[in-house]
Order: sequence, then structure tokens, then C-alpha cells
Amino acid sequence: MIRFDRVTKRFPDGTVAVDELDLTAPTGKITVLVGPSGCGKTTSLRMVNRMIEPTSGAIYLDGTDTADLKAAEMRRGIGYVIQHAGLFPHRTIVENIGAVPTLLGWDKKRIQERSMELLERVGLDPSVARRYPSQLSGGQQQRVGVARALAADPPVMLMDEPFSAVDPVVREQLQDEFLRLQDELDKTIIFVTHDIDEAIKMGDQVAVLRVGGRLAQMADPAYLLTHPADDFVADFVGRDRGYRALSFQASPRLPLHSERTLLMGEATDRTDEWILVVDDEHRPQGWVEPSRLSGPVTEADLQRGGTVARASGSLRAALDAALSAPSRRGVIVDDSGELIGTVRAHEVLAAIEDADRPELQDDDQAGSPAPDPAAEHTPS
Amino acid sequence: MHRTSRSAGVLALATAALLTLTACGGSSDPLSSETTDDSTATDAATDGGGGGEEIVVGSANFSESVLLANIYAGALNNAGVNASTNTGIGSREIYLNALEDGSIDVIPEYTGALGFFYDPEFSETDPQAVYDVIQGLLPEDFVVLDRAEAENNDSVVVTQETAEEYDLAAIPDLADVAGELSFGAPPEFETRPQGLSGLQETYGVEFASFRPLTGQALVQALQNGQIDAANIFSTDPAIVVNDFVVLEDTEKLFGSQNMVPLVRADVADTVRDTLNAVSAELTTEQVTEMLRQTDVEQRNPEDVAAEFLEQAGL
Amino acid sequence: MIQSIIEWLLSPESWTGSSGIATRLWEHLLYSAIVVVLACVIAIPLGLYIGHAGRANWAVTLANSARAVPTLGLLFAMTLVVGPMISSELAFVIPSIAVLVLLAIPPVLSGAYAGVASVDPAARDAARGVGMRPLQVLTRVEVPCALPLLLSGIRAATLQVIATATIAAYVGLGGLGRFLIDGLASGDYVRTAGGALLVAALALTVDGVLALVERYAVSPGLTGKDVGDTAVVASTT
Amino acid sequence: MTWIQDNWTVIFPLGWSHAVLAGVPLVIGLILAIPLGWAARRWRRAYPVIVSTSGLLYTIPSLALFILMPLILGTQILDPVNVVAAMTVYTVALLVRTVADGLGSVPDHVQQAATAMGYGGLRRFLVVELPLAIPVIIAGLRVAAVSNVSIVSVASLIGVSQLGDLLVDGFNRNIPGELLLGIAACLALALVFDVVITAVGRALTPWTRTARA
Repeated sequence: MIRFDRVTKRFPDGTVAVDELDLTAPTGKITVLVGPSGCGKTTSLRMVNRMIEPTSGAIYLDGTDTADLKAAEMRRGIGYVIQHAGLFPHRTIVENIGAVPTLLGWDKKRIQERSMELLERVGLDPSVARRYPSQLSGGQQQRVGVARALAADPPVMLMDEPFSAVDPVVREQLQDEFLRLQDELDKTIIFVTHDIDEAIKMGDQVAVLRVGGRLAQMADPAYLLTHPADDFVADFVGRDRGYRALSFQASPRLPLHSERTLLMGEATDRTDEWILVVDDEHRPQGWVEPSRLSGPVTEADLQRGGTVARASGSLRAALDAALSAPSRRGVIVDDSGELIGTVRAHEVLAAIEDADRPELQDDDQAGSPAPDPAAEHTPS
Repeated sequence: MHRTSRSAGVLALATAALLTLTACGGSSDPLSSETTDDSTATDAATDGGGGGEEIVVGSANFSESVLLANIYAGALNNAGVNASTNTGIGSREIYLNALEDGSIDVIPEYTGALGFFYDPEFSETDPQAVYDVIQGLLPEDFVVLDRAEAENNDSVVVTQETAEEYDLAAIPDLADVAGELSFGAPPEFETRPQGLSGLQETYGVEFASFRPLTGQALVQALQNGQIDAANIFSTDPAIVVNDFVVLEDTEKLFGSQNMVPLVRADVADTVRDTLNAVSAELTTEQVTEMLRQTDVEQRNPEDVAAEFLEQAGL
Repeated sequence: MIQSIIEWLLSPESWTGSSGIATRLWEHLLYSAIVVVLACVIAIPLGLYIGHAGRANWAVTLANSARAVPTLGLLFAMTLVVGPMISSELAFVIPSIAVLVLLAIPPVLSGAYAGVASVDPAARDAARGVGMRPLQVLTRVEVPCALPLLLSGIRAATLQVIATATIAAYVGLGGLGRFLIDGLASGDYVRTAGGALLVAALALTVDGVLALVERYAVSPGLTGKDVGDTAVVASTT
Repeated sequence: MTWIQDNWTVIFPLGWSHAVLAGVPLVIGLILAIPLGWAARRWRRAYPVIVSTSGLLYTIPSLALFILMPLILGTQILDPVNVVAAMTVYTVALLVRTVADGLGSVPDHVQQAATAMGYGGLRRFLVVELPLAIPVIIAGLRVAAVSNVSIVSVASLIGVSQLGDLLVDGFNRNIPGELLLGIAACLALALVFDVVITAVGRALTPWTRTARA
């Protein structure tokens, strides 16, 4: 657990980057710091491993004041990932990954094995091991950055806009993969981003900071979307927040309709309705319009515009499936991807209306500092 | 690899050739104006005047030569001949080339030195004999005018202490001890017939080491003991100032070195009368005194020359 | 002319003796090495500090504008001032060495400074972040990353020193410059041209050796495919 | 120091010669370096050849080049052309690489936009690429100017008169004041060159000023 206790950072030129910050990042969770530029989120992160020294206040790492630790040694026990990866350009990929183990004095064989293991873990081909950073794409470099941070298996990781320098498609991939990794690793992570969508996606809890380094609100993502503490947070969280909040609401039991399906390569005589095409394992492939069909269904006939939602997924996914299907019937599958039925948009909306919004917490008044939900939930 | 380096070479040659061509053509204009500006500027002190072709008086790269060049040019200007100076050209080997190619027209010279230069076997030592013989040695387009009584010879000097330590008064005294001593002189001394080889052949003096030095560095090196003996001109005020001991040239290795204007034949008639009149007035004492003024009192050679000419009525 | 130069260069007599080519070449190499090493000892730590700390940039500006001081004048001044203070043979060597060191400092200094300043800030940040101590950040990340620019600064300085050491012959320094100065004084153009060729050949050889050193010392991760960029002239610094 | 009081005006004629001997090669050198630099960019293979050749020229000691120039050019040995030619060689050696790198610094998208608008080879070079390379070329020119002013003083050893005369004469006659004046005058001249070149560069690139403002 990382705990900020009235931490203030005032730079020599007088600007206050962080102002009396109280915040706890619970063990095994991702705590996201988000806010506009100048809100002190990166400064706060960098004070944890003392890349920046606080002006006043203290930061505790599992109960120990970091000021009492030797900075360099402490950092070796904290994974650190930054925006442009910050790989050492003169070292090969394995050497980069093995940087901390080398500093810790591991023997060479162990470093080598560990580096190769991590290379695969972050989804890189072992053949890049002997390459240099400049020969890798931005996304690949970022994976190496994550691998380097994980090398000595630190319990704590600090991630400063780790995915913001890569293109949106790759970013999404990296985010998904990292979340999967975190499921296995359960690191205590502080994650900085300026992108509220990323914050909501990555965070177990999200701390919104305002310019001048004051905490505006701290909450889990669903709560943040439904109960922004004030105008600033509401504005920052942005438009569509009602819709986006649905991401965090699991679908209740929706009234599913059975759907007539067609196998690939089959022909049909019906002419009026959209028909769902599935493969041999009953996985949805796309919709066809029989009137346009002149024989058996082929790949080229498929209309693939519709999204597919899992029955165990969110209300947002179910609604989107209904809205995006040309037939207006949202395709719902089970966890193995097999079709279990379709649902109509108004049925999803009815489910939404029946569902409970996350409840307003008693002491959460607009404008006042956010409570520390983590402090209640996690005994430390 | 091979091919690259060869093409690099070819390209280097081509580039050099191109540069050379353009440099010649492109720059002729600004340069000619530069030359004129430069010479008028140097003339400014003396009352230049008179028409006709401009006479350029050159000099070697030591004070006395610069002084004499200024005296010559001053006298010519006073006599109504348009003259300028180009001083500090370098050693004899260089300025004689400059005289040859017409860069300069007049150069202060020394009789014996000219003899040695044009005839390595030259052996005359008597002032008049030297003067007479060199007339026949000079290239066709060079003429020497009248010699002055003033003489400035090469000399071998040592410090007072060295002279006492080894009991030195004349060059032959060096024969036994030179093997322990180092010798400094302008670089050309190493190869000139009356230089290192002359010392060895005439006096059997062979120094342990030779250090090529010029100007102040030479005087300083002797003073500080980095060299034990030096080749310094006999009129150099540094000898008096530093109390150096001039070793007598008993065998006249350095011969007679009367100051004499060496001129291009094509200007000889223009400058003869004036420069002969100058030579008639120059004495060793006067030159030494003038050098003391330029080198010790740091006066401008042009001013010192002008003063001398005024006193001499030239 | 060219034939006489070749004859002079090939004749065994020109190579032997205390003023032969072999001795002069060795002297030239020795003086240049001393000068470059001294310049590196002074300029590298200074440049690394300035680049690392981002402070005292004026020192680089100062060193660069010092390039405008005419070498010849500096050489004379140093000889007149420092010469009399030394009574041994070193009186001929020290002033020249000092001037050449001054000449060599600016390229090395800007090379070291620009090298460190050009290190990717993210790499430097990461180096601290993974727990390197300040000295480790310098030696393990900043210096290796600064190496290409640092070495090209040293190469430029070396070339300049080898070429300029010839002028120091005018105030009594040995080395290949003797052939130029003495050849000039005695009107012996063969010696002058031969000496010039030797200086250029020496410069090229040394530069080639340094290029090899660079190839082995600099991580391929930094040079990438830009192999054509290794020949460096003073202008880059 | 009385020497300086009595004689300081000599720096004007000598300084003028010095300026011509150092400045004319800058102009000629630049004119020569532009097509060479362009060639180095145009043909990729030419780049290393041109750059290493110019590096090679720079290794020739200045004194040697001065001495040997009359033999190469067939000029008189005291002819200032020798110095101008030698200095031009150094200027080109320094500038070719600068010009090539300067042209290389023109962003690709600008070149492509110019091509797309219909600028042909030479026109595009003169109207788009060369002007955009000016800041880099000016930087190289400043280095060359400073270096030229320093090197030209060596010409005094071969009898071509300029500020270096003060250095040699001051040294030979042991007049520290004269030596000092020579050094100071060289520095001042280098400064003048630098100021002029910077001003010209600024006048030629108004867009860099607005960008900074």
C-alpha cells in the first residue's frame, strides 16, 4: 500500500504542483491519477520513488516513510514505466529488461532467463531479444518498458502515461494485455494519465486532480461517472458519461429471443427479414439480407457492422449490440462465443431503468475532498 | 571499400582543380584593389610622391632588414620615386624568389651572404674583394648597387657565464667543448654552406644539438640557457642589452657582410643614385643605434628611418 | 617537383637521424597525443558536467568563441610569457603544448556537452527510475549514449591538433612542422611539400584509427544504419 | 603599452587586408559549396565521398598550403591570391558538409508539397530548399569565418601582409603590446564577421523571427 500524507510540492519558482495531497493506493489495485496538465499528477507519481522530493508531508510505502529509505535502492524495488518507454538506446532489448536485476547483482544466467521469460510474457517474439530499441516499433518499445519494470518482480509499479505515445489501436491492445497481466500479478500500481477513458478503463479507483495539485474526487470508475463531485469533475469526465457508466453495470437477466440462423454456405427462400449467419460451432458471423442473396451464403454477402455482447458483459455492450445490428436485434453470446439469443434496444433500456445506480455515499459532498474508499475496504 | 576510396581520390583532385581555377579568376578584382590600398597605407607615413612605376622594397624577417627597407623606400620617396615596402617576407631563399618573380624590386642584402648563396665554394673575405666577386655571380636581372661601410655579420654568441665557464673568446675555442653544447639559429643556418657545415669545416666545431629558432625566441632561449650558443646578427641590440659575448670569427667564415641594395636590373637606373647616396651614409654604429631604437625602445622603424634620412639630408 | 618529393619521401637518409622523418613523425605523434589527452582530461569532465547538470553553458560559449583567437598570436604570446619561466628544454615544448591544448578543448568540450545534452531525457529518467545512482546514470547511460558526439569531437580536435602543431615549429617545437618551417626558411619546397604530405597522411591514419575505435566503442543501437555519417569535420562541433 | 598608443592606427590597413583575405574566400567558398552540397544530397553515394574529401582537405596544414600554392597556381610567391585560394579550399571543406546537412534539414513534407505544387528541380532548390537551409548554412559560415580569421594570420610567415604581421613583428622584436594588439584586432575582426553574417542570416530568414516571437 502507498499512502500520501499531506504531501505538498512547491517548486523553486514558487509554483505549487501538489497541494496537501492525502491519498491511498491499496495493495494489489490500480490507482489512476488523472487530470488536466498542470494538475500535479506526474509530480505526485514521481514523488513516490523520490525522483522528486516532496516539500512537505510524507509518503509511506507499506507503512515505511520513503524519506527513510535510500532512494536508489528503493527504486530498484519499484517498477517504473514512462511515456516514451525510456529504453536505453545503447543496450539490447534483453539488456534493457535485465537492467534492474543487473543493478541488484543477480547472476548472468538468472538475468538472462528472467529477461527471456518476461519478453514472452509481454507478448514479444524472443527474436527481438538481441535487437536494439531503435529497431522496434513504439508499441513494442512500450512492451519492453513494461517488461523492464517487472524484471525484479517489484510489488509496486509506477506508470506515467505508459500508453499515450502509441496509436489508438495499439494502445487498446496494450491496455487489454496489461489488465490481463495485472490479473495474474496483483501489483500495487499508481497509473498516471490525462485521458479519462483510459483512467476509467484501467483504474480500480480513479483520483481526479485539479490544477494546482488538489484532489477533486477519488472514487471507483462507475461511481465517478454517476456521481461527479462537482462541475470540474463533471466537466472533466466529459459528455456521454451516462452512457459510458453503463460499462460498469453488469447486464441483468435480459429477455433473450431465440434467433433463426443460417449456416455458412446454406441457401434460404425467405426474402423479407435479416438473418443471422453462424459457423459450425454456432458462433455469429454476420447478418445477411435474403433479398440480395442469389444462392448459398458466402463471405462476401455478410454484413459485419453489428457488435456482439456477452451475456455476462455490461449493459453498455448489450445496448450497443442492439443499436449496431442492421436488424436492430442485438446479438448476445455466452463466454465461449456461442450464440444464445438476441435482444432489442427497448428491452435493454427497460433493464437499465430497473437497475440501481451506484448509491451516493453519505459523506460525498460536491466540492469537498473525496473520501478514501480504499481505506475502508482494504485493511492494511 | 576499394572503389569508394578511389573515387574519393579522383573527386578530391577534381575539387582541388575546380577550386584553384575559380579562386584565381574570381578573386583577381578585390585583390588588386587590396594591394593598392595596402601600399598606399604603408606609404602614408613617408611623403610619397612622384610618378612612374611603383618601386617595392622588400625585406627579410628580421629587424635590421625591415629598417633598411624603410630607409631605402623613404629615400626613394624623398627623391620623388614612388616607393612602398613589403617587409618581413622571410629568409633569403624566399625573398630572392620574390625579387626574381617581380613581387619586389629592391631588397637590402649583405655582400658575403650573396656570395655564399650563389657560390657554395665562395671564399673571399676582404670587403672589396667580396663586393667585386659577387658582381659576376649574380643572375643577369639582378644588380647590386654601392656597398655601405656598415656591416652586419652573422656571429656566434654566448652568454657571459658560458664564456667564463668554458673560457671562450673566439669561435675556435668552441672546438673542444661544442660536443657538450647546444646551438640555436634560424632554421636556414642548418643547411647554408657557411652555417653548421661551415662551422664544422672551418673550425671543427660540431655542436651536440641544433635548435632552429628565430627572433625573440632565439634570444630568449640563449638567455634562459635552453641553448648554449646562438647565431645572432652582430648589429642585434640584444647582444648589448643582454651582455652576450660575440666570439671572434678568426677565419672569417662569415666573410664580409656589407649592407648593399640588391635590385632588379629593370629598375636599377631609377633607384641607383638615391640608394648609392644612402649607402654612402650608413655606418655600422648608426645601424646599431637605430636598431636599439626600434628593438629596445620599440620605436616604429619608419620613424627611425625618416629621422636618419633627415639628419643625412636625404 | 612531384618526383623529387617522392624521392625525398623514399630515400632512407630522409628517414634516419635526429632530424629524420622517423624522429619527426614520432615527435609529432607524441605531442599530438599529449595534447589530445590533456584536452580530454580537462574538457570531458567539464563537458559531461555541463551537459548533465544543464548548468554553466557559458563555458561552452566561451570555449567556442576562444576559437577566434589566432593560434599564431597565442603561440607567440605563450612563448614570450611562459618560455622564460622554464629553464629546461621544456621551454620549447610547454608553450606550444599549452596553446594546442587550448585549441583542442573547444571541440572536445562541445562534443561532450552536446553528447550528454542529446541523451534522450526519457532514458535518463528511466535510468534514475530503475534505481541507478547518479554516477551509475552517468557511466552506464549518459556516457555511452554521448559517445558518438563525444568521439566525433575528439576526432575533430585530433585532426586540428595534428594540422596546427606544424605552426608550433616556428617557436621551436619539433615534429613534422620542422619540415615545413625549415623547408620554407631554406627555400626547399621539396621538404615543405613532403612534410605537408606526411602531416596529411598522419592525420588521415589517426582519423582512420579513431574511426575504428568509434565503431567498436559505440553501441550499434545508437548508430543504427547511419554508417555514412562517421566522417566528421570540425564544423559539426 | 606606449607602442600601442603610438602605432595603433596600423590595424586599419592591416585589418582591411585581413578582412579581404578572410572574407573573399568565404564568398567564393560558399558559392562553390552550394552546388557541391546539393550534389551530396542529390546522389546518396556522393555524400560520404564529398564529405570525407572535404574532411581530407582540412587536414592539410595551412602553412603548407600557403607555401605550395604558388607551385600549384603558378602565381608569384608574395601574391595574396595564394592565401585567398588556400583559404577558399578550407572554406569549401567546412561548408560543403554544412550545406549538404542544411539541405537535408529541410523537412520532407515541405519538399513534397513544393513538388506537388509544381516546382521543378532547380526552381524548387532555389525557391524552397536553399532558403530553408539558410539557418544551418549561416551557422556553418560563422564557424568558417572565425576559423578563416584565425588561419589567415599565418600568412605573415610567407610574407603576405595582414594583422598577422603584428603578431610576427611583436614576437620578433619582443613588443608584447604589438602582439596583444594583433590578437585583439583579430578577435575584433572575427566578431565583426560574426555580427555581419548573423545579421545577413537574420535578414534572409524573416520567418524564423516571427516563429520565435
